[in-house]
Amino acid sequence: MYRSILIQAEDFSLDSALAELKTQSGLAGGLCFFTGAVRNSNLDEAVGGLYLEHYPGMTERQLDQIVDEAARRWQLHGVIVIHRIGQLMPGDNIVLVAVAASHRGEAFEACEMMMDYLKTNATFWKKESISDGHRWVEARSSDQTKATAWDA
Amino acid sequence: MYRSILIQAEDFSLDSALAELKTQSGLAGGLCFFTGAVRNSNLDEAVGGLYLEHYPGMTERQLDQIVDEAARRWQLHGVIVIHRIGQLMPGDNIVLVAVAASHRGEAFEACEMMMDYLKTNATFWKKESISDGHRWVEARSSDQTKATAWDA
Amino acid sequence: MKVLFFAALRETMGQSEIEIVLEAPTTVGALKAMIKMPNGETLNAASRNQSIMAAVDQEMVDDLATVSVASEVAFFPPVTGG
Amino acid sequence: MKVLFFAALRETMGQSEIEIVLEAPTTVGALKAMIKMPNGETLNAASRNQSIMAAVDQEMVDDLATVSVASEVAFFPPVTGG
Repeated sequence: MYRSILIQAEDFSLDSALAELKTQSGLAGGLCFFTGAVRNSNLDEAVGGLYLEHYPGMTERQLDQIVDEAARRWQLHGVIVIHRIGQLMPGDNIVLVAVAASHRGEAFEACEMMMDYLKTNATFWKKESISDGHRWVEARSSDQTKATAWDA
Repeated sequence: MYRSILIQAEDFSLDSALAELKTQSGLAGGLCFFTGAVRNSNLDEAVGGLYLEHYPGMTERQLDQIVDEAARRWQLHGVIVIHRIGQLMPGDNIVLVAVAASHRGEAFEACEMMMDYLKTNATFWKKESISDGHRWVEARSSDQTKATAWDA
Repeated sequence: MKVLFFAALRETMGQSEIEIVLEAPTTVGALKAMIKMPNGETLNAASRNQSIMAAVDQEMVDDLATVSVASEVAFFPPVTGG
Repeated sequence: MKVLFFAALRETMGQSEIEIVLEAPTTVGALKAMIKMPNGETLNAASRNQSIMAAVDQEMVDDLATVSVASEVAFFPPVTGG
């Protein structure tokens, strides 16, 4: 199975990811992509930007383990994970998880599981710019619930 | 909710769909895309190409109803459905379903439901080029099962 | 009224469209019994061995659905898009 | 050994990294009781009011995990990527 894991400040392209999966992982019939983008509000406050910090080294290891787990559960042709770091603005892309599989059900499931695990296991932290300064985004228990549901 | 439904011979771009959803449907945090591509084999035979026929008028109506159903079930910001027709080659994109939502779970579910419904309800037919001529692709009962599961 | 055929059924029929003059409304099932394929078999008989879907005025229907004298009816195999 | 802090905890600590000389292996919990925040509270005490995650050699662990004299240990709030 082809895999690519990138942590980068630069934006990414879904079309490039699609082309990469087609070239590198054979002609899979079903390709699922999830992209998270910076919203312009959170907890009823306007958000002017988002700063993304991570734990270099550990983040890559965690993402690699998440891809391992997906590959163990489903028959996948290829996976691309790209997560941005640094200063982002509302509307900017944050994360891309792209999965190529023979069957669309597997592509959807693997993509969603990797997003759920990434949310609770990958060492990224978000700091929001709000009107009176900055605040660190708090982890949501609903994300933990979603991630745990895959282990049931 | 923003919606765009296109049936076209031309290829599509995921990056354009992403930009369109961001511009037209507000800054949703979660965007899910599914792309189906032409495989180079089916039922253990090499496939040299795929011809896609549809029922003009009815197809658009069916796709519109599928989007209605997704919008009824989930809180969505925007949906784009693009389905290609005519002669396609292995590796070519066939279909794009793109969904913007506030919550990623809704984006994933809505995208998968629309693909499942599209497979069984939208009036498209595929004809494959194989070594000794052509054959019409047969509907798979597994697709019917998946679509019916949403009604449970 | 107009009857359309698509995909494999269009090829079997050898045409994509026929005109039928109905004197009164009928049903999809009755219409299938009126339409003959080139081998002489009616659509109704053929649908015992192959799945033939029907649409009236671009909505998916079953054999009991009403066909008016001005309806657009279509017959086709199970769909395979996506 | 090296102890790293990230995100809000890095800001609270006022630094991203400290060096601690261990004479023998210990546990994450014991290490937390040794590290003081600028307000004088230990990490262990602080973790009663806020969730503090730990990693040893870049693997997520709990308070019972062993810390060797050459481990890389990190403390941080629950992650919020994606």
